Formats: sequence, C-alpha cells, structure tokens
Amino acid sequence: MIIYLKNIWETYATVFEGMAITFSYLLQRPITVQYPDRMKESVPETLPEKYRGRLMVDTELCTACGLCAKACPIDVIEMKGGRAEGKKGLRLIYFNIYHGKCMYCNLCVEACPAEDGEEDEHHTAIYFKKNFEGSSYTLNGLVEQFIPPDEARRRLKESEEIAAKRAAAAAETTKNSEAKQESDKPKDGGDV
Amino acid sequence: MNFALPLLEKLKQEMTSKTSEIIQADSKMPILKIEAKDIREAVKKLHDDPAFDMKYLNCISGLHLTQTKEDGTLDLLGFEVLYVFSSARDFSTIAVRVDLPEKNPAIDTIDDLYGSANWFEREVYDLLGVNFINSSDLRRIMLPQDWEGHPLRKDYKEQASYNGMPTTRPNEMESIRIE
Amino acid sequence: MITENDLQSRVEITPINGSEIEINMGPHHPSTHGVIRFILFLDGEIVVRAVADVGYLHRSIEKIAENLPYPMFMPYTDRVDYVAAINCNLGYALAVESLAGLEVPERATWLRMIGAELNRINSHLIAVGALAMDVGATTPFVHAIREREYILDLLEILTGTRMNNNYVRFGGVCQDVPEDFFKKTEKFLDHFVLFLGEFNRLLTTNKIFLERLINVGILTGDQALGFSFSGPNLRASGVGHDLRRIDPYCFYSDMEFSVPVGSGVKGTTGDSFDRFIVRIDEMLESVKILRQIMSKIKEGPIQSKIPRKIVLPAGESYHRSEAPRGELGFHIVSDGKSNMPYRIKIRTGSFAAMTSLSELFKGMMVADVVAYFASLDVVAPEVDR
Amino acid sequence: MINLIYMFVFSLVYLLLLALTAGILTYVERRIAGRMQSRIGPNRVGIQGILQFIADLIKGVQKEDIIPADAYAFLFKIAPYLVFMGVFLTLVPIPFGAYTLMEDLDVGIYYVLAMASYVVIGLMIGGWASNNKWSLLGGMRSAAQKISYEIPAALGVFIVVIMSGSMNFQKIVAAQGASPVDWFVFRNPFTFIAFNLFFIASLAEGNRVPFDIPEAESELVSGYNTEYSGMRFLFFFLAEWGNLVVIGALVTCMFFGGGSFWYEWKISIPAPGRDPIVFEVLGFLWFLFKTFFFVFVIIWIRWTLPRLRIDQLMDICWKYMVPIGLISSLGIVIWMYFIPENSTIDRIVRLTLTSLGAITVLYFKYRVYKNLKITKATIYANPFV
Repeated sequence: MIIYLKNIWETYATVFEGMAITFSYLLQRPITVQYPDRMKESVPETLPEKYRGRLMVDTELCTACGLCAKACPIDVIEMKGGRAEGKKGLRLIYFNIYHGKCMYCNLCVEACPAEDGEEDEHHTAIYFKKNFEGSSYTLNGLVEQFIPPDEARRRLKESEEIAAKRAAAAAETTKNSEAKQESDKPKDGGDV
Repeated sequence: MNFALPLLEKLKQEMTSKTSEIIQADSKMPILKIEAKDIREAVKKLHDDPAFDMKYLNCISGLHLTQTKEDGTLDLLGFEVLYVFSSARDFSTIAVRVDLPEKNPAIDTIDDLYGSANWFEREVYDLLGVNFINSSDLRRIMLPQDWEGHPLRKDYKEQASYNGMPTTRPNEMESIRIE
Repeated sequence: MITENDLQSRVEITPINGSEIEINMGPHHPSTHGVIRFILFLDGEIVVRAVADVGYLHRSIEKIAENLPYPMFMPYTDRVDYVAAINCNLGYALAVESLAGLEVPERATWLRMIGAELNRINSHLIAVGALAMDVGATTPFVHAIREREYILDLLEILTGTRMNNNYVRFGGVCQDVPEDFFKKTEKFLDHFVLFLGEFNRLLTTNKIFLERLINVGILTGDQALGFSFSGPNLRASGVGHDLRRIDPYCFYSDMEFSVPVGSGVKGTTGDSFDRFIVRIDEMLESVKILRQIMSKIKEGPIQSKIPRKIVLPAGESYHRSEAPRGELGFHIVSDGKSNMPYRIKIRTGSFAAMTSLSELFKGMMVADVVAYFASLDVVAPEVDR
Repeated sequence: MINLIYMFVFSLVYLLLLALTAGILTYVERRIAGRMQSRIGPNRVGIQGILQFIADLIKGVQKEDIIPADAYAFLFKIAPYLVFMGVFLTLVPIPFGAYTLMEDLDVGIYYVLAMASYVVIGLMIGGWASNNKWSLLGGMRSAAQKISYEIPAALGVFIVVIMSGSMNFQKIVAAQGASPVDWFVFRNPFTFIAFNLFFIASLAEGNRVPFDIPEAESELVSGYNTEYSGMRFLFFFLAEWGNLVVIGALVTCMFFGGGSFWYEWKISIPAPGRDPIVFEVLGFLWFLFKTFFFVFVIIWIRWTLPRLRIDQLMDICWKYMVPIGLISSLGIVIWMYFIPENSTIDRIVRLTLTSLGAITVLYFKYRVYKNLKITKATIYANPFV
C-alpha cells in the first residue's frame, strides 16, 4: 500500500520537476541561429583558424610536385605538371579536385612542401578554405578545375613542345657528344 | 599489454598432443600455435579450468596466408584463425592461433562455450570462407547470402554485378580528362 | 528487379506458427540507429524469437586497409565509429606506434587524451540522448544534442573538423591548439556539469523513464562476459573492466578517476537503467580527467620525427584501447616488407554487443526491444565496418 | 425547418473554426516544442511563421493520395473521416457560452463519451485496412488503450455528474461559480481526484504523450497512419489537434467553471441595463482562455515526458485509476450525504484545496526560477526571436 502511494507521489513529483525544467526553457533564448539569411556575421568568420572547409589550390604557389595527389587515400586530386617557357621549375598543366569524394582528412595539406611563409589565409599551396558551401545540382559539378580546360590544353601543348624540343636538344647533345667522342677517340688513342 | 606468457606455457604443457608451440615469445604478444583438431580441447580447458578462467572472448580474427612469388603471382599457403581470450578474474589476455589448409579450411566451432563466438565465427566464415564445423548458425553476416567469393582472401576478384546492379561506379573525373 | 524472395534470402526463414506475426524492424526504422534489421516474430506484443541482420553498412574497411600505406589508413578509422572518431584514431595510432617503436612527444599525448575524452563525452551524450528519444522523450534528446554541439565546436578548434576528425598522426597529432582553447574547454566543463544535473532532474529521475528501463534486458556479469561485452555495457553488469585501468595507455595511469560500475541502483544489476546511469557517471569521470589534463599540459613539440615509409616488423599483434563503445582492438599483421598492412582486423564494442540480441529479445515487448537496443548504444557502421 | 438551417450553418461555422484552430495549434505546438528544445521553430511563412499551417495544408493537398496496392481501398479511404467525425461530433453540446453552443443536450456528457468512442473505430479501420503490420499493431494498441481509458474517464465524469446532479453541460457549469473556490476541481478531495482521472484519461484517449503508444514513432514507425499520405494524413492530424481543443473544453466545463464569470453576475445582479451580448462575448473569451491553457498544458506534457510501455499503460489504468475512481465515486456519495454544501467544513475544505493549488503554482514558479539560477541561464521572456 505504501509502495502504491509512493509510486503515485513519485510520478507526480518527477513530472512536476520535469515540467518546471521544460518551462524554464520557454524563458530562455534558443541557441540555434537562422542560417544563412539572418546571421549577424558570415559563418566563415566565426570558424576557427584551421577549419577544414573546401579544398583549394593556389595555382601560383604550386610547384606541381604531385605529393598531394600521392598522399590522398582516395584519388581526389588529379594533377600534372610540365615545363613552361621562361620558368625554372615545373608549372601546373591541370589540377582537378573532385569535391564529391574528398573526406577532408588534411593529409594532402600536410604533404605539401610549397610554403610561402606568410601568415595569411593559407601558407601551403594546397589548403582548406573556410568556405563550406559547395553544393551542386549535378555530380559532375563537384569536380573543380583550377586551370580552365582551354588553358590546360594550351599548357599541355606548350610543355609537350618544350619536352619535344628538349628531347631533340638532348638527342642532339648526345649525338654531338658521341660524335665528339668519336672524333676525340683517335686523338686520345693517338695520345696514348 | 598484459599478454601472459606463463599462462600460455601452462596451457602448452596441459595439452594432450605435444605439437603446439609458442611463437613470438619475445614480442609483446606471444601466441600459442596449435593444431586445428586440438582447438576444442584447448578452448574447453581455457573456459572451464579455474586456473585459466578465460570466460571472455575478445576476438576471433582470421587471415589468408600468402606469399608473393618473384614473378608477382601469389602462393596460397592456407588460412590462419586467431583467438584472443581474456581472464574474467584479472583480465590477463592470451592468444591462440590455428593454421588451416588452403583447400576446404575447416575448424571446430566454439559457439557453445561463448555466447559471442557465433558472430565472430560468422564474420570469419563470410569474409574468408573458413568453415566452422557443428556451428549452430553459420550464415554470411556482412554480405548477402548469394554473394560470390570471400572478399578478404588475397586472390579475391569482385563480381562485376550483383543481381543486375553494377558493383563499380563511373569516375566523374573521366569526363573532364584533357589527355 | 528485387523480389521479396531476394530480400528474405539474407536470413533463414523458419515457418511461422499460427499465432505469430513476422515483422521487419529495419533496415529503415527510426530506432535502429543506422541501418540494422531485426526480424521479430511477435505473439501480440511479445517477441517470440528474433533474428538480427547486419551488413547494410559494410564498407570493407578491412579490405581497404590491405591496399593502403599505414598513414593513409588513418582517415578510414574515423569512419569505423563516426561518433567517437578520435578514439578510433588513437587506437590505431597506438597499435602501429607500439609495433614500429615510435616516440610520441608529451604534449601530443595530452592533446590526444583531450580529444579522446571530449569525444567520449560526445559519444555518451548521443547514447543517453538516443535512449531518451527511443523511449519517447524528445526534449532531453535535443538538450543532449545541444551540449554535444558545444563539444563539436571545441573539437573544431582542436582538430579543424567537427565529426570525422582524423586528428591523430603517428608520432603526434596533426596540429597544435591556440591557448584560448583551454579556457573555452574549462568554461564548457563548468557548464556541462550544471547541464548534467539538470538533465538528471528532467530525465533520469523521471518515474516513467525509470519504469521503462528498470529490469529491462538484465544481463548478469557472467552473461555479459560470455557475450564479449565491453566498455560501459560490461561495467553496467558489475564487472570493473576498463582498459584505461587494466591496460593503461597514454597517461591514463597518472590520472585519478574512478571506474563507474553498475550496482542495480533502482533495479537489478545489469539492467538497461544501469547501462544508462553508467554512461552518465562516466561523463562526469571524463570531466574530471579533462580537468586534470588541463592542469598538467605543457608547451612542447607535438610531432616527433617519424620515418617517411613506415614498415612494421613481421609478425602479428592485437592492440586494444578503451573507446566509448568498449574495447576497440586492432589485430595488425605485417609481412615485414611492405609499407602496407598485410591484414587489419578491427574488433569493435558494438559488434560484440550485437551478439546478445537474438537471445535477449526473446520474451520482450516491442517497446522493450527498442529500449534495450538503445541502452546498448550500438552504432551501425561500427558493427559492419 | 428554421432550426435545421440554423444547425447547418452553425455546424459549418464550427467546422471551419475547428479546422482553423487545429491548424493554428499545430503551429503553436511546434513553436512551443522548439522553445523547450532551445530551437526557434517554424518562423518563415508569414509573420513569425503563423501561416505555416496553410503552407502545410497546400503541400498536403498537392501530394499524391497513395493507397497501397494490397490495402482494402474503401475502408482505407474513409478511416480518416471517421476519426475526424468522432472528434467533431463531440463539440456539439459543449457550451462556449450561454447561447454559443450547437445543441443543449440533456445527456451532454453521455453523448460526448459515446462520440469519443467513434475515434477508435476510425483508427482501427485505418490500421487494419493499410495492410501493414506496423499499422495494424498501432490500430490494435489504440483500440486497447482507448477502450480501457473510457472507464476512468467515465468515473471522473460520474463524480461530476453526482456533484452537479445533471448531465447537461449548462447545468454543470451553472453548478460551479466564477471564483476558484467554487470550481469543482477544488470543491472537495474527490472531485480533485476526478479531475486527475479525467485529465489523464483524456490524454490517453487523445493519443498524447505519455500515452502515445499507438503512434510511437520510435517503435511503430508511425502507427496507424504509416501508410497515409496527402490530405488523408492531414485529416488524422486535424483530428488529433481538434481533440486537444475538445479535451481542453471538457476539462474547463466540468472542473474549472466553464465561461462562468457571467453566470455569477447574471444570478446575483439581474442587471436590466446590462447588455447580455457583452457578457456572452466575455464569457466566451474566458472559456477560450481556460481551454487553451489546458491545450498548452497538454502540449507541454508532451514535450517533457517519455512514453509508457503498453503493459504499464494498462497497469496505470486498471491498477491505479479504476480502483481510485471507484473509491472516489463511493467517497463522493458519502461526502455529499454527510457534508452539505456551504457548511463550515465544506467551506474550509474548499479554501484549503484552493490555497493548496495556489501554493503548487507558487512552488512551481520557484522551481522554474531555481532552475534558471542553477544553470546560470540568461532570461529572455520574449516569445518571439
């Protein structure tokens, strides 16, 4: 009998307490914010410094070494570097990122050796932008080409030409050196 | 890691067949390697003998033993099933390993001793194709019942389509290739 | 075209008795926490027998591991248990580090522990919230999710991402934290203790909630051991098994914390309410640990020098750590030559917890099935991997 | 004939008003739920989202009306209308004012209890005709629950009928007074129990938390309305929120004095100079205020409590409510025999109960304040964000 009454009392008391708590929330401000149109400040500004948003590449800084593409576990990055006129190292021919596959693991950023030493938005060539809005109506729209296709084709052609030229030059030099060697040989032999 | 070498030696001595050996004795995880026919005896001893009191089955794992030959082809050497048990008293852990042949790998089940053994065994059966004799319920667990092959075998080839559904997806990157 | 027969071929179908109805709970069901399917045979509201069917989220992570170098597998461990990603990272990193003999700087270990403990609170909040949701209390669930949101904000500062953190690296962590992170964490912990008190007054003491959980799904200590339970589920059954104590890793041996053990506060030891209350207590213990870490952490390097190509010595090893859902074991086999693992088997707490379902569901009501399953805190991708 | 036309017009007005009220209530409930869960709730359509229900309506009408292939089409189609009819018909004898009612039935309460049972038929038919096992379970649960809870509800009503000596709502309201001391709820301990019985039983009959097991979304997906879509689905919802108004109105009539500040005045001051229409409108508003207060309480309970299991539901009915109801019905008879109305003891008891009620409200305020203080929350009392 005591248990019987105790059950009733406990039910009422705990329900009362619970209702007091839920009521107290009616007197508090909701913590949710209305994204995106009624925000006081834009969301990327509120994000921490190293937030991993959208994967981007600084095509100027990139040395086309290909370490990021190698570090990626799921082949998100497809890139190629080639020679260019009047530039010492490699230049990007194309650099494509498939955002639909990217899992924001940061491995490519850590692999990137190209640093500009400045403490601005990014200091490596491949970096995460704070922007996280990347929806697209088609799956194909998630593929981002950082070098436009026309430009990429032009660069590819150019690098192929240079490569061909260099190959020719190399062939020339080897031929020359061989010829030189040929011509030198009797001389040397003569000397000996 | 508290993998207990003394317990393993004790188990080795108490086994009736003397073919068992302790491998990796100097590493962090010593393993007792026993023959497939002895598994029930060993596990029964571990489970029931108060000296061991191994009431807790941590894991049953399996793997396909292979060796890559010089020409790149695989030499299939059979299967390994690894049992890890813990004591209910002080949680010291031991590992028991069984090697099975490549053709028709089969081993006695232990799912009457451990409530969880059935699912672990089913997983090994599903992914590696090791048969557990006298198991109460040996069905595939992760893959559909009509799936072909056992994926964790090193010579596994994925079927091209399953019930008319292709198992691969086109790569969106293909469409923008300029080469 | 998939016919009904194809779907049913996943499980063995036994003929139905006259009074039974067969009912499919899942794969798409609000309370299966992911994609898990139970086939319940009901007599009225009572379950006569049940078959659990998993595998709908099987992503063959273990097969993927065999084809990737060790560091590149790290992001995949996030996806084993996405609710407690750093714990999975940590388990994998510890396993590989102990085999390869890599050093970890002190600050990196502290940061790892901060990540792991924040993640543990996060995961337990989901667990208790989802349990509340499954017994019908919507508001406590949202409150728990709200608190989790603060933790995610902290993790965002710590790691750069909210859920699949990929924070731990071999020999360290991927980035250092700004100094104000500790202040923010301190502030959050103060708030969180208050919140937990309120949560208890709103939900834990509620008579209806208690009635729904007390004496539901009782597992004795022996049974729980037999089903390979681990973590909070095992502790709720009265077994003081905590790998942070038994098999200490990181600096857990220096930490002062107690291991909450279920004692049948309201009903029988090992019932669903014990599993619930053990998680609540564990959150408070995590708060204690976090406070200790915060007082001890010092400046220092966060990454030690590691070889470019990690090759483990030949042999096999089973390494385990305490994730929020129990023992997380990595069975790593290396052939000693390649920079990829020969085989990785991941043993998860959820998978072990699932083994008990078919047996425990017998004789329960449909509502109890939901409550018991939620009290186990199973995350479907961790079961299937 | 003129009477018929009058009734027809009146019921049409009622129908529209009920639909409008139910629609607004869905909005109100969502806003309240949102606030309780630290969310905002719908606030995009119209000023502060007030037109949300119209948007929902338009969407519902646009949706395809799907009838499952193996469903029993005819019954499947009419089930929502049966449910709605059951709710709508209960409105007939409820006195929103002295003249604002459809028909002043002498057996008003009896009629309401009878009509409320109509709902069961609709729900069961809907659940059965869907040819879905979850729906069937939901339908069966709802039938079991409603039929059981008719008894405590009827016992609660019985006590009121004994007190007022009539089944006519007008007379019941007239038997009470304008001041809280005269309300039945504080009249004597047994009527207070009767109020509890009736209120809890109405929650169960209206499928509201903690008794919402027929549609328990975490167990039965959505119960009897799983297979419904489009307008038919909305009809179920219309009925559910319409039911809230009915419950609120019944409780107001029977225990909280109805719209009776004009009754008092009419009786004590015949007031030839006063305009009866003003008092009619004032009484109506007062009635509505009380009604919506109870609607708010019901909504508030829903977002606080977990859900019961079906056997506990039956326990509460048969082990607690029915015995208590029977004892109280005996008690009220004895009470009325020994303690005549307006005797000293009667007055003392009334005053004590009323002050107890006041103390409860004050203590509640204190608890709310205390909770805000404990959690260090900042107060923001503006209902809009």
